[in-house]
Amino acid sequence: MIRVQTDDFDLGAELKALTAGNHAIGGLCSFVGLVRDMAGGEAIGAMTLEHYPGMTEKELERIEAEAQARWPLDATLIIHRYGRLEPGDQIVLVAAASAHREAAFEACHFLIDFLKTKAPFWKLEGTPGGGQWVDARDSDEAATRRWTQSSGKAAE
Amino acid sequence: MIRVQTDDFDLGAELKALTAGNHAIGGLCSFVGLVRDMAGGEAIGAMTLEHYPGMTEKELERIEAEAQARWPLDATLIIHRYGRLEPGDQIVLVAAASAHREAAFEACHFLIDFLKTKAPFWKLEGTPGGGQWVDARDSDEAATRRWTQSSGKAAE
Amino acid sequence: MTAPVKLLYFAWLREKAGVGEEDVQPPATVATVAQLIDWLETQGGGRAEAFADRKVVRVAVNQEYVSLDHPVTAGDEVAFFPPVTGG
Amino acid sequence: MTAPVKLLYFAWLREKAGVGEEDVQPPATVATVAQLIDWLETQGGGRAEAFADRKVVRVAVNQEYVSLDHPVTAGDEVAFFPPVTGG
Repeated sequence: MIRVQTDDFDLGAELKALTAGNHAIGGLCSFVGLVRDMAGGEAIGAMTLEHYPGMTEKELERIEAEAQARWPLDATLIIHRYGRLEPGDQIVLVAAASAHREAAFEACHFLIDFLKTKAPFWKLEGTPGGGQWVDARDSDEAATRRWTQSSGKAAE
Repeated sequence: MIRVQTDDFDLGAELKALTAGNHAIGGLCSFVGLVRDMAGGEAIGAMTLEHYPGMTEKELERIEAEAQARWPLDATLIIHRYGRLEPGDQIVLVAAASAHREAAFEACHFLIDFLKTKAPFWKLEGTPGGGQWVDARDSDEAATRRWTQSSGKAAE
Repeated sequence: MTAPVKLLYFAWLREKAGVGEEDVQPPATVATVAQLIDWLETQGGGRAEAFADRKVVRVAVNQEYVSLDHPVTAGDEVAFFPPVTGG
Repeated sequence: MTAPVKLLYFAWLREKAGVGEEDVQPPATVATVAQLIDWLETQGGGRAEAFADRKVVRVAVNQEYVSLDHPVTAGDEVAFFPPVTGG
């Protein structure tokens, strides 16, 4: 399931709902991204997340479908917020549930890595000097590439 | 923080508490292990988790300290239950929060992999044929070994 | 082309171009994304500045990532944006 | 030895040995974990059966994992158990 919204989400309720009633699930891995108050040594006030309505949902659905195709998963969830967010606010939640823990971990990791380089969101950080568009990081590209160089993570 | 208890835990409240008030945290990765109703094709009723009081706490603290030494973490949590558990029940929660998502993911993965082969817990599964002690899995040993062969995960 | 091409600009590309969304009628010689950008650079505003470094411009046609040699036809939705930074 | 050695058995080792916890006074010739097990196998109950396959017996002395050649001294807490299966 994917959701794109301005509202905050209830982490505990979302995770509970993901596994509720399915006793085939042995492991649930989740990742929450939060707004930091510092970036590159500079203090950050509020942040604004812009996105591309329509394409965002398509990309998130594609990423989720790809994870479902790669690993034996019982449930997956992607929630991404947009609009104005304050330090400490939740930005994104990705989660994967499976009979087996490795599948849950790898799929969850895959979901956030792909989301980071494929989903059309852009962060505008409010710094003392004014709004600053966040630059994409090479490390995010590298994190995505490792999933495309082999069927899983090579060393595992 | 580590906790060993018979009581269930509130996943959402535990995760919230882990990041509350710390705006340096950019990512929170967590893993929950749940009781499955099937194992090796056989239906499972309730399960009983036995542990070694005293050594369990020492091992969990050691594993947590090792994760803190390896990655720049703002918070970590291990909760492990023992006693009688039903299918769908939460068994274990491990979580790691960091400024950076890779550190959170790797530390969380490390915590559960090490816990699986180091923490003195034993599962007795209730099957139609009676109680059956769960066998250790080679794949768990392999998962632990990969963290000891290099400082991180080699392919990343 | 008959129907217009719908353009969308996001993040700093929107700010530099000075426009978030516009319908354009490029000349018939415009057949690819690269040719569309060439033509847009002649259309004033901040468009030339927005496209100055094409290496950092990502393009989606009809909400799918494409490369600069991808065809553009009447009725398409073409979006320009910097590398994404969500998550 | 003067003080007893405290033994703990867990999971199927406890069931096979037929005892969960006991204080023992091994002879002075018992200096290592392996020698302690050798001696326990002569002490009746299900102990010999519990230790039949030593490859699957894990040992902790004073709550730290040790190998079979680790020393055992008076007052130690020695625990025997199968490979762990929590998580």
